[in-house]
Amino acid sequence: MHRLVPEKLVTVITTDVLEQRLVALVRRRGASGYTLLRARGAGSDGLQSGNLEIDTNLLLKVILPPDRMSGLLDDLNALIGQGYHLTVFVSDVAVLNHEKFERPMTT
Amino acid sequence: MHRLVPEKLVTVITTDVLEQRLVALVRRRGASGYTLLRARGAGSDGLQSGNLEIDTNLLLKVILPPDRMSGLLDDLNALIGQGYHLTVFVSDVAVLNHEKFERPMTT
Amino acid sequence: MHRLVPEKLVTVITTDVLEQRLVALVRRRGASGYTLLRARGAGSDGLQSGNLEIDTNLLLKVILPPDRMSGLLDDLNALIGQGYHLTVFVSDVAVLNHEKFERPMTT
Amino acid sequence: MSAFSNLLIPAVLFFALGFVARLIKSDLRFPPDLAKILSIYLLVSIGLHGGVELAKADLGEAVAAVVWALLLGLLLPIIGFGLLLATRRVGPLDAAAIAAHYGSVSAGTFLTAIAFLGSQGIEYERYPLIMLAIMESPAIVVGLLLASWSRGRIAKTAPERGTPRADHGNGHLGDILREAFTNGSVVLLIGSMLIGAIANPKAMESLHPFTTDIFMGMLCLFLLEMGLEAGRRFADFRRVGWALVTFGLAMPLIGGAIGVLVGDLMLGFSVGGTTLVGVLGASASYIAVPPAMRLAVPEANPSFYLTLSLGVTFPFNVVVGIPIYHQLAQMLAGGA
Amino acid sequence: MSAFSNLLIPAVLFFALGFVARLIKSDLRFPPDLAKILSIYLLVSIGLHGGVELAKADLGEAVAAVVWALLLGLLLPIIGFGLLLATRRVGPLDAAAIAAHYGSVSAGTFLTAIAFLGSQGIEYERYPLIMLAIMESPAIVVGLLLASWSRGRIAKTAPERGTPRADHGNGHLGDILREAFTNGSVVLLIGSMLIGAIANPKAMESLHPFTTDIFMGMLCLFLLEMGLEAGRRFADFRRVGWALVTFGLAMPLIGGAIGVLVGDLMLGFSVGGTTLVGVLGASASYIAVPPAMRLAVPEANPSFYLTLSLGVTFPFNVVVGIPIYHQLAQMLAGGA
Amino acid sequence: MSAFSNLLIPAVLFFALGFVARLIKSDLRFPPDLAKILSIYLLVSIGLHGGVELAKADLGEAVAAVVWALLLGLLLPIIGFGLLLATRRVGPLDAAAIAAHYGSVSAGTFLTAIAFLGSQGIEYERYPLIMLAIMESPAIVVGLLLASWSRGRIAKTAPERGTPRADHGNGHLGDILREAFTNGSVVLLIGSMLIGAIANPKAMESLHPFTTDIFMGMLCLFLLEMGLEAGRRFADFRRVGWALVTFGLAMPLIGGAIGVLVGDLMLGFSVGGTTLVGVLGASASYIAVPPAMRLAVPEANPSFYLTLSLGVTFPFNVVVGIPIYHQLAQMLAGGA
Ligand SMILES: Nc1ncnc2c1ncn2[C@@H]1O[C@H](COP(=O)(O)O)[C@@H](O)[C@H]1O
Ligand SMILES: Nc1ncnc2c1ncn2[C@@H]1O[C@H](COP(=O)(O)O)[C@@H](O)[C@H]1O
Ligand SMILES: Nc1ncnc2c1ncn2[C@@H]1O[C@H](COP(=O)(O)O)[C@@H](O)[C@H]1O
Ligand code: NA
Ligand code: NA
Ligand code: NA
Repeated sequence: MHRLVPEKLVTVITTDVLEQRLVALVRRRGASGYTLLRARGAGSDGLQSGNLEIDTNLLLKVILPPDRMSGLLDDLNALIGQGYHLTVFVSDVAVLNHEKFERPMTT
Repeated sequence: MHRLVPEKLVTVITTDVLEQRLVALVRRRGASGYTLLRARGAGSDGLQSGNLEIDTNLLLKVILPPDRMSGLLDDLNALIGQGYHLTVFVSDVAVLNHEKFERPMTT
Repeated sequence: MHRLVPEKLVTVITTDVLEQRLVALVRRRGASGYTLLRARGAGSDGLQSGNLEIDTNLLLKVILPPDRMSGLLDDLNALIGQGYHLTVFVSDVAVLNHEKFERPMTT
Repeated sequence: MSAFSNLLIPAVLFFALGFVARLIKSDLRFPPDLAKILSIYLLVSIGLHGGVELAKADLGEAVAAVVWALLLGLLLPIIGFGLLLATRRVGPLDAAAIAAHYGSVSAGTFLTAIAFLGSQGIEYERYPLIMLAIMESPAIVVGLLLASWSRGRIAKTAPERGTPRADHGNGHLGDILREAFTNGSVVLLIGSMLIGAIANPKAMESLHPFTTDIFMGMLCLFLLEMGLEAGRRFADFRRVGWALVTFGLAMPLIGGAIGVLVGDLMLGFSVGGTTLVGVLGASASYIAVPPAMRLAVPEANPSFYLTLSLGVTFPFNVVVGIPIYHQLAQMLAGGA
Repeated sequence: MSAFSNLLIPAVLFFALGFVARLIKSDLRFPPDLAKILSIYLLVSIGLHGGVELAKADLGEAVAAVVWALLLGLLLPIIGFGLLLATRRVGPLDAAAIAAHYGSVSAGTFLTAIAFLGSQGIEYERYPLIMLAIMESPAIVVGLLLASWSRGRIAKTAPERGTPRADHGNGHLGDILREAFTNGSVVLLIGSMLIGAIANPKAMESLHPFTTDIFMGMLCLFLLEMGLEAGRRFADFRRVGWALVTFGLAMPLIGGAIGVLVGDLMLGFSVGGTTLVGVLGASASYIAVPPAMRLAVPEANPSFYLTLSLGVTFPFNVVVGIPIYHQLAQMLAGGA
Repeated sequence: MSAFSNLLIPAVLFFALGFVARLIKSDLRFPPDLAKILSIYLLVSIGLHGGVELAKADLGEAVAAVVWALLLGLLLPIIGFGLLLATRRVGPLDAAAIAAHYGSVSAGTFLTAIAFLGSQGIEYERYPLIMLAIMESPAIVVGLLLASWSRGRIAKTAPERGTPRADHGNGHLGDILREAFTNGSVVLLIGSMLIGAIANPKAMESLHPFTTDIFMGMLCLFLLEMGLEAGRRFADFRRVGWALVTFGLAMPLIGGAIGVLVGDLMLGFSVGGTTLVGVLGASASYIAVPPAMRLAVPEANPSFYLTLSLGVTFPFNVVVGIPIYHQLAQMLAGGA
């Protein structure tokens, strides 16, 4: 049997202009890694057609232990408070190799 | 503490030929936005290698309040009934900035 | 009313060098299909910037009935045991057109 | 002889390289957008060339070419539909979707034929370029009509299943006709043609290095990718069955023969031009028609039409078809 | 007359093709990276050209051009800001973000102007190429200062809301200034210019086919895509409202007139060079400024500045603006 | 002198631009597919050139070049492996994976060397082009054998951990050897070479503008992106540690010296050709070997081999290595 261990998956969707800033937050909060996908879409910020350097979205996925998640959500909330357009949601997942998500990135 | 509010996330995977039609449905059903990712894969429809204009998939994500979700699922069901190949699934998520998902897109 | 039927969604994030091998596993385990997204990110394996042929990730999504999922997780565990860097997680989803996920791919 | 020299054209060799790479299971692959970028480049370049020629064209001859392009686009899918139903291997909706592809044209095959003629120093008329742009839309329309008719027939046999489909068919027909004429590649090709026809000739010359000098190299890369795709699809031929594969080989021969007859007898073209009309008749679309069918005939299985068009007919035409149509053209038009 | 001949430049015709394709709701679309690739190519090519010229430039004239570029980049956003506040349709933060775009430059418009001059055989000075590279950064800086000032004013009126914003504004100001000068397109343009200036001239010649011969074709593809984007944004003009659309038409005329005055009176350029300085004044950035504003003025609505810059001002300049600035330049500089 | 003039080659300057852009933390970035597209273009172009030369080659000399390419590809990883184990900073599996890179070749470095020779008007033999295509596969095979041997040793020391790995090693060995010879870039390079050798020479001429005229520009863009990547990886050098960084600087000097000796003494090449064989010896793969190692030696840490190959050895070779190998070649072959 596999030991599937519950974890939290935080997903953020926003303009890719924020990439460096989001990755810095994720590192600071001690995530073991992160995944970025290129996205497009629309929302209160208008259309993000994904065709130009200036209107492409990114979708960020971070799995992290619940205790570190809270700090990350604080940071994201602060960005929203500053006026940035972020779609943020949390899902419950069960991970296969549980220990790896405990070790913060070294670079 | 963050008020994480439960919402529904609807995911649709299908050929990107349907993009305009799916986006129109999502708008009509009053979603506050939507996100599109480029995808490839395989299924009953055969291989979608993603290399040609004619065999690329898209993955659509829409978060919307449960009452509007039902109508969207009706529409998607109707497309499946017409013969279109759609993979549709719903997940439970908890969103950070809850109010934004209540406001339908203005364009 | 829609009959939304619960299924399992397995997500794998790893280097795209493993694509052929992962797709073979998914086929062998009788999934009805699979979806691939191009990704980048970072983890214990270092940075995967997505800019070069040699440092791009993929994100694989497979919905499959719980009984077949277990075998797939075994295979993925074996890969991890061999030293491959895989991020694997399972989520609960509810699918719209339930029967389609029972039929293994024919090619 | 001429078949052999065809094989030594770089474009054809690159196609073969892609095909072989897939057969030996190489991990060679193109980034997903490269084929799309090359295809945009090719459509714009041939559009501009066609337009420059159009501007110099004789009106009567141009009209005749357009009319025959329309007729070929209408006639070939109907022949294809009949043959497919005769195989009894596919239902009428699959038959309609497949048939539509054969009324339309493959730009890659057409350009390979131009490289083939060029490498042998054979002259050709420019009207086939205009015909190329015309032939996408009628084939789509005929495909839709055949699908609509098939749905009606299915509805009669099994009324409980047919009703929603017929309804749907009517509901979006306007949309779908619009789609046939505003299809991206049709707009790109016809738009570029208009630009080539009306733009300042001196400014057009400044485009020459882009549209002409590097053209062959871009075509080689495109055919390399098409070889990869054909190799991938070719592996599926067992799944589509021998009857359909036979159709995928016979239909281009029929279309090619009809094309050659039209080019010589109806349009009075030279051997080169007649060969090109043969290629227009023989080749099957893999750009404009597949998405149109996916949208309008969702009941049809894309594996069938993509495997036949990309995995069977395309390699057949590129490797052996073109020299055959050229031979036919020579027998007919060369005697004149 | 000259306006009409502008319309027959292939680059402008391709822009129109993209625009029309969107209006007729064609599904024509470019792969998402093609615009980015073309934009990198164009920036590198004009950078190299500019650098080769820079190496030959008269130091005094080059310094004057740089100084006037800086002044234009500082002055125009302030004028724009005032006009926008006068419309009373947008708040000061939106006004700041929009105004910054008009102090900067659209490389696509500039290159279309060069194609326009080339098609008429009009000579031009090369200094505007240097000015183009200079004008991105000051406009960003002014935009940020205007936004900062606006936040201060908002904080006074509604102190409870303003505090966190002002804080934020200070907190990242250093970052944002750095961003203004290390912005990807600024680095690419200025870097290529330096390379063009210092590289071995013989080696530079080997780049000629790439940077010059195929340039017009690449520009045509780029403008085709920009036409598609402009068409997409144009549809939003109703949402931004007539007052703002009027601004998007008036501001380029004002900026163009100022630019023409600067080019003729201050820099003493010929008709061609003066036209180009007019275009620098008239055009609005759609590469470097939007991401800078998104990062630094998140409170501003991107729909406003993207619609105005891409959907209103860009098409206006490409189709009617350039001939107008040329006419103005002719009236002023042509008389000399 | 010659080192300085190397720095004024546009290709090298663009590399430096990318590198500097990353150091100043510019947000300049290429769309993810552009590097892949440029790399396909470069491989096809050099393959075609190599093939045209191959067709004219003297059989004896070509065979000697191929044999020495194989020997270099086998020898260099073994030297590298020994040196790496001697540093005591990495385990044997990491050492095997890193070493494999140094038996193979960096096409970007090789092309920069060609631009360097071209800019100084130095002639060179074409056989190194063939050697370039040959050298990917043997290095992969040696890397796998070294890894397999290391696993055996580890299994002896810690039998409970070793068993599954040794098993795995055997299980996929056939697959992995196949992979070494069907690797995408190997197929592309050797396939293009064959096409260049057998294609109709007149048709090959029509490819000239594509494969030759615009080549330098494409190379500049490619090196710009490689500069960005090298800059990104360079930042990791602290993590890999000084011992490994020293290896990344010493190994190209050793490989370069061996290459120069082979080029002059064994193959009797001119200064130009000898320089190129030096570059083949000195450079480390960043296309074919990394994915092969990731697949076959998953236990090795990719950060090590990517940082060394892209972040240390590549910039070293491009900026200072090439002039050094040229100097060495001149001392040896120039005297003859
Ligand atoms: N309801 C939604 N469902 C899915 N994605 C959304 C939704 N709303 C916004 N997004 C995504 O989040 C991005 C930013 O949204 P916004 O903050 O509304 O401007 C949009 O461009 C979309 O890609
Ligand atoms: N079991 C599955 N798991 C994940 N994705 C799937 C699955 N089945 C189908 N898909 C995706 O949905 C698309 C359409 O599937 P289908 O309707 O089976 O042709 C495929 O191309 C895949 O990308
Ligand atoms: N905590 C995490 N959250 C999201 N994605 C991750 C996480 N850790 C690793 N990944 C992804 O999985 C890939 C492989 O991770 P690793 O096995 O840690 O090298 C990385 O390149 C990331 O894209
Ligand atoms: Na046809
Ligand atoms: Na301006
Ligand atoms: Na080497």
